[in-house]
Amino acid sequence: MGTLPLALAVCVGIAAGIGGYTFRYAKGLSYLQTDPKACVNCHIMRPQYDAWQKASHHHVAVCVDCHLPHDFVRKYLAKAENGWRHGEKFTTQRFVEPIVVQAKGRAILQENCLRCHEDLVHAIVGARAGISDDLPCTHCHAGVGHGEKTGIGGPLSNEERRAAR
Amino acid sequence: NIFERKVEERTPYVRLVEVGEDDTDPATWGKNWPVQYDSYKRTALLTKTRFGGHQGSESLPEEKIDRDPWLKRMFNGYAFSIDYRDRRGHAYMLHDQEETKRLSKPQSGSCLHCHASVMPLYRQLGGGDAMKGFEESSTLSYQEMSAKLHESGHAHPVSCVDCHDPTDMSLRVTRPGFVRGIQALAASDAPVPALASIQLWRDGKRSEPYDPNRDASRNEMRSYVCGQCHVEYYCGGKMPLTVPWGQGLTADAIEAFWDAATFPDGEAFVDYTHAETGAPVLKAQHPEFELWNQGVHARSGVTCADCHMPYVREGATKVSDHWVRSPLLNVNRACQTCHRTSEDELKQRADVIQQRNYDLMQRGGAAIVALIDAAVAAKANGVAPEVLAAAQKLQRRAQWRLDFIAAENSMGFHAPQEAARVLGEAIDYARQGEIVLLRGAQEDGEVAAGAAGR
Amino acid sequence: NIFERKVEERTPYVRLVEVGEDDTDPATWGKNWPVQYDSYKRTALLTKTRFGGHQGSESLPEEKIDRDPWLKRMFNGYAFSIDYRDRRGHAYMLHDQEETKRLSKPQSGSCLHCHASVMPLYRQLGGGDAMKGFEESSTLSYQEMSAKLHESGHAHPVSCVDCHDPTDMSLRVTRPGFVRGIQALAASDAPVPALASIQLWRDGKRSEPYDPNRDASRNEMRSYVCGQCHVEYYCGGKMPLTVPWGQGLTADAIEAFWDAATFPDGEAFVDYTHAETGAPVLKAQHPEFELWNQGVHARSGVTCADCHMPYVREGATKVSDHWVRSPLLNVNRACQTCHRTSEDELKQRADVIQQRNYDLMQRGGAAIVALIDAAVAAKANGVAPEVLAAAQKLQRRAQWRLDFIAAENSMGFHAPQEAARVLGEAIDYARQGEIVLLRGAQEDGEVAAGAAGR
Ligand code: HEC
Ligand code: HEC
Ligand code: HEC
Ligand code: HEC
Ligand code: HEC
Ligand code: HEC
Ligand code: HEC
Ligand code: HEC
Ligand code: HEC
Ligand code: HEC
Ligand code: HEC
Ligand code: HEC
Ligand code: HEC
Ligand code: HEC
Ligand SMILES: [Ca+2]
Ligand SMILES: [Ca+2]
Repeated sequence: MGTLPLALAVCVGIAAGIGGYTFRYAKGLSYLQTDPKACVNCHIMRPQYDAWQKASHHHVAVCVDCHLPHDFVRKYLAKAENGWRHGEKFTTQRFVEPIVVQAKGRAILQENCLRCHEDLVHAIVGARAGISDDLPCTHCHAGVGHGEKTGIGGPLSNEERRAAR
Repeated sequence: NIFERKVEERTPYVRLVEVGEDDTDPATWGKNWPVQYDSYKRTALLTKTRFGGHQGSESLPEEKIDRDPWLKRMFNGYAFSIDYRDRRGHAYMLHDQEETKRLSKPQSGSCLHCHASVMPLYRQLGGGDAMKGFEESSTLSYQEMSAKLHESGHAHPVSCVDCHDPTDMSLRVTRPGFVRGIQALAASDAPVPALASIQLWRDGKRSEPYDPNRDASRNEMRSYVCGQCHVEYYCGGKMPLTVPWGQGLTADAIEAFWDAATFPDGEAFVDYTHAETGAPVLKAQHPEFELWNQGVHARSGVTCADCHMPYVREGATKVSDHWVRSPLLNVNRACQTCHRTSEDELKQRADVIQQRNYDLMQRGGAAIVALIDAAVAAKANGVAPEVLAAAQKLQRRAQWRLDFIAAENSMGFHAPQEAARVLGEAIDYARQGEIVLLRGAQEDGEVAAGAAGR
Repeated sequence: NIFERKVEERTPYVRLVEVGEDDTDPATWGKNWPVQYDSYKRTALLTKTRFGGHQGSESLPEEKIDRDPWLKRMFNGYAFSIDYRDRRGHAYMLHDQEETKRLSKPQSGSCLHCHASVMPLYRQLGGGDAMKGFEESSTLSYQEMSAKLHESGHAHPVSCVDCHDPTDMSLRVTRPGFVRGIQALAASDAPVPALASIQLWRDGKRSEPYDPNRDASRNEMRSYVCGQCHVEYYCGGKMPLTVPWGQGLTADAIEAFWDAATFPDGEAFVDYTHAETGAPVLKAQHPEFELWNQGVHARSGVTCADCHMPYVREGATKVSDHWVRSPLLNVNRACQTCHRTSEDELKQRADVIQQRNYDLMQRGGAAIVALIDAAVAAKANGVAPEVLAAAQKLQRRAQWRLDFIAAENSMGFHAPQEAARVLGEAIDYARQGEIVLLRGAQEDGEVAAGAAGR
């Protein structure tokens, strides 16, 4: 991968405020690679990684094929953005578990499904369709990336550690 | 949002011929969309599953009222006791309506609302105003309306134009009955967990009535187009075709709607008077849309089209299978994209659900027959009028619930627990009716009438 | 099985202390597995949901029989009419049993089978043979057995050793009642769609009886350990503790089992005689394992532990939450790991299911009370014996079904449609009983007795 985008992303990433700690811990640079192993540098990604290996696409698509946008600049912006958000959340442990793809992430997904399958699905991506549509590919094909839904719940919250009423 | 990207605009088809609002002949549309047209034509094939499709010969589906005599008994005094058969593919809808012996009794011109591509005729009748023509149709006899339909050249079963906007092929609803029904539902405060766009409309300005073609999501349209017809209705001569959703979509809410309804002449609403008991009863027709709404599939955004028109790969592209039929004939496409388990297991799950529903329904049949027998006997023994009235009230409640599930076409699959709940209530009311009569016979009408009050 | 994946990761641990079969004190095990022990201890916390956990004070759960008086009426003549409360966390199981006023009537020593870490005591009683000690316990009074338990120093609620093999922490079942029950089920030809290993055993040589600890899959063990206690049972003095699965796990199959069962003295099996009607009736206890088996979750391989002991991330590893409680207090971990929808929507789905079940159950309560009233009146009027007998038969069927769902602790959630079906039948039988009596009062016992025959 070229050094320009790398530099760019790192800058953006750091500017975005990735703590050095996280960066070392999570090998934050992994966001600039396409090797799925890079993603599991965060144990938090482990369930999806394991599931991906058993799902229908593991021999045709890696994480970033589905989860990152594919035009040049945005790809690296997104990487930096995610790198910052995931990293920040990971260090602070402030995120909702089980982890669920958010709207933004879903839009990227849809876009990537279309990127690879446009020829097949052009007929059904009708007038009222598109990536803002409420009938995304995952309505029927949620399992393509990871089979059955994966992910586990987070640790007990402080409220729960206190009495539960 | 930096992530938004327009999907490469590309016309998914070449328009060889222009199609418009008056093109009810599917063959014309078929020139542009041959794949969908081919599968659409397959609805003329005979399909058969344990409870679905139709038993009986190629020529005529089996009589439901012979297979389940308690149905005939329940409908005694109404045309459904003359002829009521299994449903079959869309290709037959007009033919089967024209053939039914129910037409030996006077029927309304509005019957065609769901059995033919009738919109051009409505416009013609209403001088351009379809809504006006729709109301008009209920004042015509079935025979008069049918004659006009054939003259007009629009005598086709449900056709492309009934579900698709000819300008861009997007889904749209056309049926006045459905539009009024869904607007009444939106205007009410009945919960609609499965219809998000209605909640959105309610939370909005409400300056204009809810308009499915404007307000519904694409996914909702995949059920609305079916809801145009697969719904409970009143379709007689005394008032325009009515889809009774003003208080909600559950069996109880629709019963409440009919109980409160009156005919223009001020008379209380009723479908027919039971020939043996004299009870003023209701008739439920195919409430698929209503029952589906109560199920977890609907809550999960799973639409009619998902299961009954699954996508199918045709060469290099994927299209919606317009061979609308039982999903159990098509489990790999209709279920397995969502349920990652074997075809066999999925069939068994459906079968277990249907078997339980079937058993409970037969139980209800026995209970309603026992009630009718008891009423006949009580009348013979000169039962007190208030006792009989109380029993008749209970018969109406029981029959409504039993018929709601018996007339629904999925044998409980569309909402298994809800269907069983409704049947449980049906059984309770039928038995209560019998009890009221027996107590009455013991000379204490008071208690009896009391016991019957809800 | 698709869900095996969810249970692959193992948690590494260091054994600081050795634990063995006689270590019933969880504190000892807690030294090796502090995380699980911590959450295990939380079962002492007060939990409360709409239908789950327990209403009432920290000190004592609310009386079910006061909240639903028809329960008390149904149990008239049995200890459950004295004291029957909401269940609560595992930490209380021994305390609550020792506190119940049901002990004011003679109870069997086997009661401890599911309320204490009783295996060492069984071995002691049986001179090393737990199965022998288990049978022995049914000949002792609760008080005698309880005294021995406290002497023995094993007076702990369900403990680690009851579900875990101390050598490698793998799951295992220990309870003789469950082992016999599941072996009888395996030996039968009742369908077991949710228990694949039983089908495998059936298709095999059958040289040795089905052994859950040898034959069951790890995923099945995640339900079996709970099935040791959350099951229907007989636990009196007339024969050893019995788990009635010899004809299957459905309400109907278990009823058939009890109907065919006899006590060692040759008498027909019965739990108690109803004090007012004289009907020989059955008592259903917490058939969670049985009802769960009828649901789509079980068919999909979703186990008790998946929902009641969901995995919780602990740093880089995951552990099973041993704070066994209502999943509705824990929806994100207990449901959202499988369901792609919001916590709020999932709660609503469960609530809709439970509400329907609750309504139908109350309907059943009204019906059973009406039947008992009618029987009392009929007896007062000197009803013909064969008529009363027919009504009593129907009361037994009705009560069994109503109690099966009322005693089950998920308010129908574990198998929504099946629960509604069972309640529908309960209502039908209760009303039929009333009808038989009323007809009988009209001097034609014949018809009546006839009408009651299944
Ligand atoms: C073929 C496309 C595809 C590939 C390749 C893929 N994913 Fe996914 N991923 C998805 C889809 C689709 C979802 C949403 C699943 C759902 O809606 O339940 C998802 C969801 C997720 C989630 C959120 C959890 C959830 O259930 O919403 C994470 C985290 C994730 N993926 C990480 C990864 C990682 C790490 C890899 C590589 C090891 C990967 N994905 C590979 C398609 C893919
Ligand atoms: C620094 C640790 C870390 C690394 C490395 C990491 N993730 Fe994540 N990921 C997280 C955390 C923490 C979350 C939850 C963030 C949230 O809830 O907003 C998350 C959430 C996600 C989600 C779902 C959330 C959303 O907003 O849609 C996807 C998809 C995802 N990661 C994919 C990936 C992929 C692909 C890679 C590798 C290219 C990767 N992750 C590498 C920590 C990481
Ligand atoms: C990097 C390109 C790529 C991306 C991104 C991608 N796919 Fe695929 N997909 C493929 C290829 C190649 C195949 C054929 C695989 C095979 O034949 O085994 C395939 C197969 C499939 C299949 C058929 C096999 C199955 O799993 O049932 C489905 C359905 C599918 N993709 C849906 C999706 C969806 C939905 C998404 C987005 C979440 C997606 N794909 C993203 C390349 C991609
Ligand atoms: C309403 C459900 C539904 C939605 C939405 C949906 N699909 Fe499918 N898809 C199906 C079904 C059903 C099949 C199986 C078709 C067959 O077996 O002929 C299928 C098949 C496929 C296949 C495999 C075709 C083959 O046999 O090789 C791919 C690839 C695919 N879909 C991609 C997509 C993409 C990309 C989207 C989003 C644009 C999408 N699907 C949206 C239901 C759906
Ligand atoms: C989750 C799948 C699913 C959804 C969604 C669904 N159905 Fe069905 N439907 C079924 C199954 C399964 C049957 C039973 C078919 C059988 O018995 O052969 C059925 C039966 C039917 C039948 C009778 C079919 C026959 O062959 O006799 C009709 C009509 C019907 N559904 C209409 C609808 C309508 C209208 C909707 C939407 C309001 C709908 N269905 C939604 C699965 C579904
Ligand atoms: C214009 C009215 C109308 C519309 C719109 C309509 N249906 Fe039907 N449908 C009917 C009628 C009428 C029949 C019965 C035809 C007969 O028995 O001759 C029928 C029959 C069926 C059957 C039974 C087929 C069989 O093989 O037994 C299914 C399934 C079905 N419809 C599903 C749907 C679905 C799904 C939609 C929407 C995509 C839909 N229908 C839209 C009127 C309609
Ligand atoms: C609101 C829509 C609607 C209206 C109005 C309607 N139908 Fe139907 N009809 C259907 C649907 C949907 C089916 C298929 C499902 C079923 O058979 O239950 C059907 C099935 C039938 C069938 C075949 C099965 C049977 O009942 O024997 C006949 C015949 C029939 N209708 C006649 C009529 C007549 C006569 C009228 C006027 C009194 C009428 N329909 C009005 C929607 C409608
Ligand atoms: C009973 C309703 C109904 C009728 C009648 C109907 N369609 Fe459709 N059609 C649908 C539904 C539902 C979809 C799926 C649309 C979506 O997902 O947005 C669809 C989709 C389509 C599409 C878009 C591509 C695809 O296959 O999904 C085309 C083209 C189409 N139909 C053509 C036709 C033609 C031509 C006819 C007449 C021969 C016809 N339709 C009759 C309900 C219908
Ligand atoms: C577009 C996705 C989709 C399709 C198609 C679909 N289902 Fe489902 N099904 C679901 C969802 C979502 C649920 C709710 C539970 C959950 O969240 O997994 C569900 C629940 C169920 C249940 C349990 C709930 C109930 O109502 O009993 C059964 C049984 C079931 N499906 C069978 C089927 C069968 C059979 C078919 C085909 C005729 C089918 N499904 C088609 C998504 C789907
Ligand atoms: C799919 C999830 C799921 C599975 C699997 C499941 N349960 Fe439950 N269980 C629930 C829910 C939801 C409730 C209702 C809790 C409430 O009302 O607060 C419940 C309630 C209970 C209760 C009463 C809990 C309380 O707080 O009062 C018991 C006891 C129970 N289940 C035991 C079991 C057993 C034993 C099994 C296995 C044989 C099992 N459950 C399987 C979801 C599940
Ligand atoms: C040794 C017997 C035994 C075993 C094994 C057992 N339980 Fe229980 N369980 C009980 C008893 C007894 C109670 C009631 C305690 C009380 O009310 O004092 C109970 C209560 C519960 C409750 C209600 C908790 C509350 O907060 O209201 C749930 C849920 C439950 N058990 C689930 C399970 C699950 C899941 C398993 C298996 C992982 C399991 N149980 C194993 C005997 C057992
Ligand atoms: C086969 C296992 C088993 C046996 C044997 C058993 N219990 Fe329980 N018991 C349970 C379970 C599981 C619960 C929690 C679920 C519930 O409360 O329904 C429970 C709950 C209780 C409770 C708390 C709720 C209530 O009923 O008030 C008491 C008290 C109790 N049992 C007493 C007894 C007595 C006395 C006996 C002997 C006659 C006995 N148990 C035998 C499993 C068992
Ligand atoms: C009522 C049954 C039950 C009791 C009592 C019980 N456990 Fe568990 N335990 C389980 C189940 C179920 C699992 C999940 C095992 C699996 O998935 O294979 C588990 C798993 C574990 C594991 C493996 C790691 C993990 O968390 O999944 C450990 C260690 C453990 N338990 C320790 C204990 C300790 C220590 C105690 C006593 C304080 C205890 N258990 C009491 C049912 C029980
Ligand atoms: C380990 C996976 C898993 C867990 C945990 C789980 N479910 Fe499910 N659930 C399923 C599957 C699988 C189905 C069957 C339908 C399907 O195939 O999607 C289902 C079906 C359902 C249904 C429809 C069928 C029915 O019985 O009504 C509801 C409602 C539901 N789940 C709610 C819940 C709730 C609430 C929880 C948490 C208390 C929960 N589920 C936990 C996997 C799970
Ligand atoms: Ca009607
Ligand atoms: Ca019992």
